[in-house]
Amino acid sequence: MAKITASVYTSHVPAIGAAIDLGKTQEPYWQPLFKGYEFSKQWMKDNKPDVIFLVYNDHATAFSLDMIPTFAIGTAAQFLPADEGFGPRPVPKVIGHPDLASHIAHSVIQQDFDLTIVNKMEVDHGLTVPLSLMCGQPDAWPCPVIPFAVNVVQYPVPSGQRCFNLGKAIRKAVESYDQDLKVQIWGTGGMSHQLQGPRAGLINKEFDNAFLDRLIADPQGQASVPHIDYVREAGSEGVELVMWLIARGAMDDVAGNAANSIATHAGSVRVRHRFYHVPASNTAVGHLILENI
Amino acid sequence: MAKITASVYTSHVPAIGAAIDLGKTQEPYWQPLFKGYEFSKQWMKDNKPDVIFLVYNDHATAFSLDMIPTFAIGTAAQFLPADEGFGPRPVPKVIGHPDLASHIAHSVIQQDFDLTIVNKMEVDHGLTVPLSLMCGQPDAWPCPVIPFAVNVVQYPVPSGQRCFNLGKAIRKAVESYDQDLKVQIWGTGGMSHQLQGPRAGLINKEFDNAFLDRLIADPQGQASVPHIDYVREAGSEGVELVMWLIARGAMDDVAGNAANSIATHAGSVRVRHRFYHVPASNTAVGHLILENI
Amino acid sequence: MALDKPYKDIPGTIIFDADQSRKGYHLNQFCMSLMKAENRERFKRDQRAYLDEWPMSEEQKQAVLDMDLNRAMALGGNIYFLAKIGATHGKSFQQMAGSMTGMSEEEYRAMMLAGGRSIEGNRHLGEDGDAQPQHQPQGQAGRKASV
Amino acid sequence: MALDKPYKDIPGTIIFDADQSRKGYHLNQFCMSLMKAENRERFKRDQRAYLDEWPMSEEQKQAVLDMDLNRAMALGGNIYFLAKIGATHGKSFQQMAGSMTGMSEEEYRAMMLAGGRSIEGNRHLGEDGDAQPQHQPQGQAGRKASV
Ligand SMILES: [Fe+3]
Ligand SMILES: [Fe+3]
Repeated sequence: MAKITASVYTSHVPAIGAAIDLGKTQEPYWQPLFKGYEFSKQWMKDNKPDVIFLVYNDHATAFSLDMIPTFAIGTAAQFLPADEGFGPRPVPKVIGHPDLASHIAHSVIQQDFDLTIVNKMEVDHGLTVPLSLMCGQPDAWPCPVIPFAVNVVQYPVPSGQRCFNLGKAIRKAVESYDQDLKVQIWGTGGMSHQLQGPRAGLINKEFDNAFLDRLIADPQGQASVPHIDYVREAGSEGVELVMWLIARGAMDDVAGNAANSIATHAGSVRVRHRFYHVPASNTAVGHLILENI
Repeated sequence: MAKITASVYTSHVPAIGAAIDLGKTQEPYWQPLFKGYEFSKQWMKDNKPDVIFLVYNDHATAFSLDMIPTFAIGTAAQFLPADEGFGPRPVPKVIGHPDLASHIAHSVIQQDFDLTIVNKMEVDHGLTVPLSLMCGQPDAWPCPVIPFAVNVVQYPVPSGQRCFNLGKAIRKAVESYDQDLKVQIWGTGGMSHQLQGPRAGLINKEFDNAFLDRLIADPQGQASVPHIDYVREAGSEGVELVMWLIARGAMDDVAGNAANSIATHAGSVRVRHRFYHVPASNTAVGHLILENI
Repeated sequence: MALDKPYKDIPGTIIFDADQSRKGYHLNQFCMSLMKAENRERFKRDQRAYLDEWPMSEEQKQAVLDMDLNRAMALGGNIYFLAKIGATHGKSFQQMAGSMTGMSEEEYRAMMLAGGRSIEGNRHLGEDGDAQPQHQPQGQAGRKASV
Repeated sequence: MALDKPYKDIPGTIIFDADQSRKGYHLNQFCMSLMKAENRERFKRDQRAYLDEWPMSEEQKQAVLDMDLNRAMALGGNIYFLAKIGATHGKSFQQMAGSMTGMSEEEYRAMMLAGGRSIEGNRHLGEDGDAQPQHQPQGQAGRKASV
């Protein structure tokens, strides 16, 4: 039986990818940020998963305005890093896990989540920057990755509650897979940032840290926070944080099926790492590692 | 306020489109079928809607295996008839209703249906054959049409219950639109047919007629029928019938919000027309017109 | 996959699920290419050369060349995709569906006009209906085969 | 549209919803085309000629030529799409975001290093924060403008 062993949460700022690719990680601007991920890189080596289920959003890369899926699961054998305007990032291609991905799609659609199944797509910084932060610059990523893209570009985006319930459905799907696989689920994006308009550059440390506290201790409560609070308090792009709730909903202490929004404590979760830093380019960077115990 | 005035249900067999386009409707093979739609064409003239919300499935036309959306709503200004291998059907282009379509997408996504928004697509016989059956061969279709495509090509397809609840959500969305529009919702596809394998040609009149009876009188009961019953009893392609439940869920006698699966009688519905005929090519043809009263 | 596939016990039917889809990806995408008139022309001019542009298995290519739709389905084809090959050859959906039963075109058409294939005996594998494996091929072909 | 747009009262922000998306469709699809290196070259060689290939409004084209991102956003642009224009000109996301505030690159970078823009006064229209309409443009530009 496959099992979700841990969840990882991290911002996925494009400038972080550029800093890594251009060898700037030891510059004074970047050094404090990368220091926050040193633990994480070691932890990844010590806790190598068999598959990473990576929740992110596409930033007008694979999906233009021609088709905007609310939730899209990548079932292809591989996914190439996209050219976002500066040429593709010099990182390994992403190897998928078509069999597990199809299994999850099958199960989650039958749990009333209306996924779009994607057999061909390129992946942008939303997916590759978290891999770089957690794995450094290897010749190949340590394991297969299932990309799961959430629409947070065109409003309305799925609600926090919908995302949290989806996490529960994904957990159920993973646990019904008959191979013994250690699966990590990652939630990426955020934290507070606004990339546009006269309010660009907004950072709200209080909001971000309260979000981290509550994501750990009261995820159901955090799931009920409406979008408008994210946009108002954490910036127009801060709404990416709803994606963290998908990963959180898949953890052991959150039980009940997807249709049931009441969380009861069925297992417990340990905080292995927590980090927060301002700024990376326009963005506050947050990072958490939670393990099922 | 916009309002759903009626729902129309019909099979969408490609050979029917060919019979119309090639002027064969009075041939002995086709004549009994088209006779069944004479009432309907007059009814369309007498009850011209402002917009048709047309639920159908794409048959490997707009959506290849690269992207398979469970539910896709067309928000474009127009949709061209596709070339399905014989050249495009000689029918008018389909004019969309981007404003109402976007409104419905906005509302329905916030009711926890994970739609894919599509701004560019061609439409196949699944959408154009029902228009031809109901409207004949005009120079332009009588009103704008919002295409709503359901995946019934790659299993798993959405359940009957999911479709029925989606219909309720669409009704709620339509009723929150601030222009006075008469909206018809059409459910298409089916009835019993199997297009492949040694079981090709399956027709199950008992199943089809029981489906029609129950769709009228006990739609909630019909919604709870699992896929496997459709596939087993009505053929591998008979599963298209789940799309009729979307239209049925949007009618006045089905109340309650989308999350609530218990139907209570809030209004009533009149059967204006019912027709059943075998065969059209490989398929049993069913047709219903229900009005809200 | 530990998920139920309750449709596995229906005779004479292949359900196009994620496993079939994976197997048939290139075969089906080849079929999609036939939605363009110029591709249909190129395919008809030299089927083998056109097929060789696609990373399909040799078995899949042969099934297309033979227009053996049952075989193409078993190799991951989906009927809505395969229908584009039929359209390219000017075949109707009825001709294509009929070809999978072993019946002649006339036999299949007559069955449909008489109300179609009965569900009786064709719900579950192991019954005795005409779609069961032990009764293939059907029609004149079957009668010949059993002689 | 009778749906709530509760985000309308947030200062200095445009939320990319279906209405904006419709307005900006061609502008944003033009931006997508810049994901190909050869298109970036063609665009840089003759911006006007490249823009004229797209059914965009003259205002939208002018906003692109001027790199006036606030204007482009008001005309339906989405920041993730518009970012491809910035990338084509070799601009970072920080440079693009900063350009919408009126601050110089150095001013904006200094604000971010000091912890970013404060939320205080910037939650609702009508408060007195630095993102409110009455305080635009910000930075040196604003001080010059008010002289
Ligand atoms: Fe992002
Ligand atoms: Fe169909």
